[in-house]
Amino acid sequence: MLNLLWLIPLLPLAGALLNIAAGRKLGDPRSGWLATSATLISFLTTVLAYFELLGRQAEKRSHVETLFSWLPVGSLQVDFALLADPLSITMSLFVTGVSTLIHLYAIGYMHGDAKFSKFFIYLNLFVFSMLMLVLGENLLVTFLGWEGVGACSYLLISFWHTRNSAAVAGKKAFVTNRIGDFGVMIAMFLAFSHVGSLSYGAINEAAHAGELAAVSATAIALLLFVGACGKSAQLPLYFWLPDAMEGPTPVSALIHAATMVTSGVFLLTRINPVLHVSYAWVSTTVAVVGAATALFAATIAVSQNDIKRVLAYSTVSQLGLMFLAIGSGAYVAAIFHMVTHAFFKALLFLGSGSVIHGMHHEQDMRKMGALRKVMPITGFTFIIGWLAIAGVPPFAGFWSKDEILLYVFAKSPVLYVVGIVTALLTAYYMTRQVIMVFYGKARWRDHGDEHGAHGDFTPHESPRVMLMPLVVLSVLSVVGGAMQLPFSKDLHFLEHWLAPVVEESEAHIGKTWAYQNKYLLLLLAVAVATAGIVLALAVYAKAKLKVVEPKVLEQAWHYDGAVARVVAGPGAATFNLIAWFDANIVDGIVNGVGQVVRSVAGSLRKTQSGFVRVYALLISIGAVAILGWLLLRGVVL
Amino acid sequence: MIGASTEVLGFPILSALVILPLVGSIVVALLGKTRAAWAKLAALTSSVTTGALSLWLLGAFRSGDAGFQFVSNHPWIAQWGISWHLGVDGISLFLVVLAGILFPLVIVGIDPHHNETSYFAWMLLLQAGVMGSFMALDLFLFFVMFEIVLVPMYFLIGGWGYDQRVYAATKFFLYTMAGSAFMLVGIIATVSLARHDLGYVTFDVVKIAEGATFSTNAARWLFVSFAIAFAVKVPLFPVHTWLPDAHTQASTGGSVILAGVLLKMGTYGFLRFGVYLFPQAAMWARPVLFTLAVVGVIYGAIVATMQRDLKRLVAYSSVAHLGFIVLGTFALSSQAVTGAVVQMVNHGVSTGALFLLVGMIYERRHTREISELRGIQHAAPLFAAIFTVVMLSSVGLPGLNGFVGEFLILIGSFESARWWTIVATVGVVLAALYLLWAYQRVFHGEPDEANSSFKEINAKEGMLMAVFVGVIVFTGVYPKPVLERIEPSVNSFIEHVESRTR
Amino acid sequence: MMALSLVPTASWYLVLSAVLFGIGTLGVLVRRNPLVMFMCIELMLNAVNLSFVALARELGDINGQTIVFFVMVVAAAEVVVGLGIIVSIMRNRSTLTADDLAGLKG
Amino acid sequence: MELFVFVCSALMILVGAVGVIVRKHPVHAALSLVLTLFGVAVLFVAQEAHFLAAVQVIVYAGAIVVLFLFVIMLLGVDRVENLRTEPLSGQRPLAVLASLGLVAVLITAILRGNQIFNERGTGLNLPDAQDGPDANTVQLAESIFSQYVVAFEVTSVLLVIAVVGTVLLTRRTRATAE
Repeated sequence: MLNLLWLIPLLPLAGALLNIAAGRKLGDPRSGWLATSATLISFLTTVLAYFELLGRQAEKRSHVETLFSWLPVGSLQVDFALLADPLSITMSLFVTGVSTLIHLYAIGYMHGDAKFSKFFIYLNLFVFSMLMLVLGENLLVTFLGWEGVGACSYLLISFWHTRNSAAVAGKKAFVTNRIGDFGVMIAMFLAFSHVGSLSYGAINEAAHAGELAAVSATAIALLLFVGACGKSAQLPLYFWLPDAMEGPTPVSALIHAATMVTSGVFLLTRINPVLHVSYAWVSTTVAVVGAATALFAATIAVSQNDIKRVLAYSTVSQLGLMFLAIGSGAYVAAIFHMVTHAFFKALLFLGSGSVIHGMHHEQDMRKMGALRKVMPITGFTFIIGWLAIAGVPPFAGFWSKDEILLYVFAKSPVLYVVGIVTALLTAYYMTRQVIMVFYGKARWRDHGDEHGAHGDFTPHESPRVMLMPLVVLSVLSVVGGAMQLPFSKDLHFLEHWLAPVVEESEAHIGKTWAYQNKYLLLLLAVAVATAGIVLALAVYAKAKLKVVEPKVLEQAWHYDGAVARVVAGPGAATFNLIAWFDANIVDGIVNGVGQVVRSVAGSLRKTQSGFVRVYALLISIGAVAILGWLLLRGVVL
Repeated sequence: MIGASTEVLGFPILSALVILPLVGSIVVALLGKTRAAWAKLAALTSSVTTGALSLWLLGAFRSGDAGFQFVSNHPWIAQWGISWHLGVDGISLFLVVLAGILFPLVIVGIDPHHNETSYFAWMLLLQAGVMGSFMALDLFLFFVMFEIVLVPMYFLIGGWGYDQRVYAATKFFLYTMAGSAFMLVGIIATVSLARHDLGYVTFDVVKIAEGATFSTNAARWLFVSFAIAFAVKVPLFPVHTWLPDAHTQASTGGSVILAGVLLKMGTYGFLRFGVYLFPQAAMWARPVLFTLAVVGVIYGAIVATMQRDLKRLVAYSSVAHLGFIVLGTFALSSQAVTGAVVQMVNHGVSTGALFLLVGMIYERRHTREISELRGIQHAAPLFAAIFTVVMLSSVGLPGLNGFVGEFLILIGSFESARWWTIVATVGVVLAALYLLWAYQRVFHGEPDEANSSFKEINAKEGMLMAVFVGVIVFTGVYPKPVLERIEPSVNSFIEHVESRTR
Repeated sequence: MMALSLVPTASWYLVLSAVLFGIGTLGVLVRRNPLVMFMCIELMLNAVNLSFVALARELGDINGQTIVFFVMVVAAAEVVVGLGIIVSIMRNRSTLTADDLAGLKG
Repeated sequence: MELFVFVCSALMILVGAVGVIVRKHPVHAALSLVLTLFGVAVLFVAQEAHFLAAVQVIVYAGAIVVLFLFVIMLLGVDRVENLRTEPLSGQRPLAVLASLGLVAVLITAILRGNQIFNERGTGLNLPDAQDGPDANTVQLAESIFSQYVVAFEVTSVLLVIAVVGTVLLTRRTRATAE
């Protein structure tokens, strides 16, 4: 079965190709069904691969499937090869699974769009690239997927390209990602130069065997982290992600919440032996960047009014948490949180999409309220997602977040405080969102006239094809935590499963104070989540406290604006200066030489009087001169 | 390259590749305006046959053989050791095939609008010159072919270009001519110096490279004289300014050929003549060339970002891309040089296709100003989709052809030119910036009145682009057939260089 | 005896031809009538012919004379073409000097 | 005897040549030219180039000069040229200087090179070594029709082209006439 591994990415690709060929003919919604079934079969294949792998002994759970030789030049032998091991199969499982659900949802969401089939082409291509990313056996195949998801993300963000903001956001996402890719490329060069191969097996083996010097390992790890920062929207490269919400909501759910943005976390987990042998400050850097991003984004989310932007900043914040985990050596926890986050964040995004759909493309939360009554299923599932992300037990998010915080405490209590504050803020802003959207006054009634075309405006519940994924995801958000429960070693299912991949680098916290008092920390986490919820209720539901939404937070600490100003100001000025230099100095010299030649020639021209006899005279004088000179020199005769 | 194998073949295919377009050109010119239909037919026949021959060459080429194949060597001016010496190896094979295929596509696909007959005649003459340049193994023959190319290109720019075509054509001609004047001196000096070692006069590249040793100083001067000619042709910063003018003012066909094939004569010349003849001098000059190449990469990208004219933008992107090739050429590792050769071909395909697309935009809108264009994707989604693929290839997206060359160059150069490579990699980021920004301004947004009637790509254009897109995807996904033909020659080339510089 | 001892050697002829050539040159340079300039060119050609013939005898080589033969033929052709040009230029003008034909002035 | 011939014909030549450049009237100049040409012909005979002497008289004196005269008459340009003035200032003194310089240089060269052909100037293979009155003609013919036959043929083509070209040049086509 594992030698059919290539089927997993191939199926979405085939779906995309079929839709390219016949998508327009199939039309709405059949091309959507085609794409959905492609991902569904891919998911089922992954499930089979999972069981195959599960059937093996723990140390034999790794299979390399080489398809063909990709870039064989001299000592560089890069195969187009796929790797099935617990990590990649876990990733593939949730990528294909969540994708299938979101594809299904999109059939409803995109219904009636003029470019319906094109949307599914992009979506399928994205799934293909994402699968290449996670299944790649070497850095280059991963990079193929890495760039592929970037390109698809670009195409999908600017899907409604007639909207200028969407076009700008797409470009911004791609270029920012490319800055990160710069790091990945240099890391590959380093890996090739120090290990002689790009394959994960060889690189990790070299790190394991101590053949990779700490300096090179540090450089590789840091550079890959730069790439991860770009792709996973960490500081300082986070700013493309909120803008990426210009894309259709299923895209935000799939790419900018559940899958693509987590690939940075995946990549660092994939090369965990390298991270392990590099200098200790690398992990600390990762942790600090993660913690800073988590807190930074959480504060911003508090003041956002766009339903999707809240979720976007929340995603950035949660990704920061995952990096915090990686930096603390909690790889399993990071993957755990990645999976649960995929469930509940996809759920929240799809829920918000359902709201937007029902509100006729209104995204401002100030114009919503009391939607629970008109959209009961959306409301109910959204609330489950809220509880999951806020860290309320026994929902999925609680367990994974707690696991991360446990490890973080072991690493550094300071970072733990940052983490716990982030958790508090998360509970706060999510509660705020739920209240603003689903409870309180039905403010949309006041703004009904803005939708004049619709006449009497009432939000409506979404069609069943959109609600089904919501239900499935909410179930997963409830039970997802069961993958890894803290109560007993036997309940660490995910840890055992991932052990062959990460065992060695995983932090050992068994003897720390944190581990011994883990139930205390658990209680603290619950208390914090409750505090956040209560606080938000006090502010937004009961109006007992004043609303605090500083402008500076709404403007994202002016970070994005500052970057934009630098790019548009000094950045553009520098570029213009260089362009001016080219047109006027470099080319000016060339044209200047031409001018000089012309003016010299112009004055020489005057000597051509046009009188034949003068020319003849000059010729004779010349002849005499040459002959005389030759005679004097004795050259002839 | 050692021990060039002589192909005993009934049919002198390489000579045919040069002579066929030449004859075609003469026939077309003789048919003249009065029989334009016949002339066009003759042009088509000649170029398509040449294309087919070059494909056959590709098929018959023995991969794994490092030496020259299909060699045809006849004395030409015997007393000066000048011969009609042609041969292909892995380095030149794909350039020959590229030239063989690009010309028929241009001749079939692009309508010159006026003076068709002379246009076709010049095109075919250009093809003969280009073919000869890529296959010549005789310095004299190479120089002749290298210079022949200038004439038709001059007329193609000057005769079928846009407003400032005469300025651009003259600039192109004078600039490249000035460069190659140095090379002529260099060639003559090389031959006369090589005579001391060889004992006889010959212009044969292989014999000189294998048999002659030059004193350090002489070799440096000679290398510099060749390098100037090639640097102008490539073009390297800071002698690149003829390129944007020539590209912008040339008609679409001229631009495609200029970008696709002509620029490669510079980079190919660096490999085949510069480094091969004077390895030590090349190593000596390496830091300068690395620097110029990397400056070109970054500088070209930055200047491209700020262009207002779509064609100028693509032209500056060529400056950036060719910087990569020069970096790879002089990094002298198996990956880097193979990557450089692959990139030569890939740049020809991608940038050629970009110029074709920009040409189509011009045909429809009669402007190349980015600010005049908007929202074309809305009016012509298929056109935009093809443009996207080609653009992503140029950006260097893995899975498309542009990435293969770029990546091999960078990974191969990293060992010997670490910091230069790191700076050059920044160019990859910038490539995304200028192309995507241009794409956003031209294709995205709500189209205004003039742009909303933008015609969708038609069947003929579609088929033309399908060839390009096919090559782009195939080479990106499965470059092995290309790499395995290039690599042996590259390896023996590097061995030669290393044995001389050790 | 004087007459016998003073046999003109080739050098005499050559000096004569040099002088003739000089006169011809002077004529081309000072005369303005294109026809007369042509005649002066004929003088120069004859000077050269004379030296060829003289050297042919001196060196005993018939090729010197062969060359002269060709020079004559080409001179004849040249005169024909030259006069043709003059005729076609002068057709519409009654007076013409070489100085009037300064159309190629830079 | 030879000295006498040389002196006489040299005088003819020089007088004729000077005549060509100082006579104001083109017809007179042409007639002076005839004098020079005859002088040269005589010297050709003295140098035992009989055939060339004949050609000189027939072609040069006979045809070319007649052609000159013919053109002069045809065009009616037999105007007297004013030799007293020179429109181009400095032309005349410089011309004289250049011509004198040329003569001086040439004579220096001849005198210096005198020894060279004296050393080599033996071994005559001239017509009088052979029999017959037409020896020179025969020898010349052998040279032209064997060694230089290609050049000879090319010359004939040149002549044809010259004739055709001149006819075209001077022909008054109807189109241009109208």
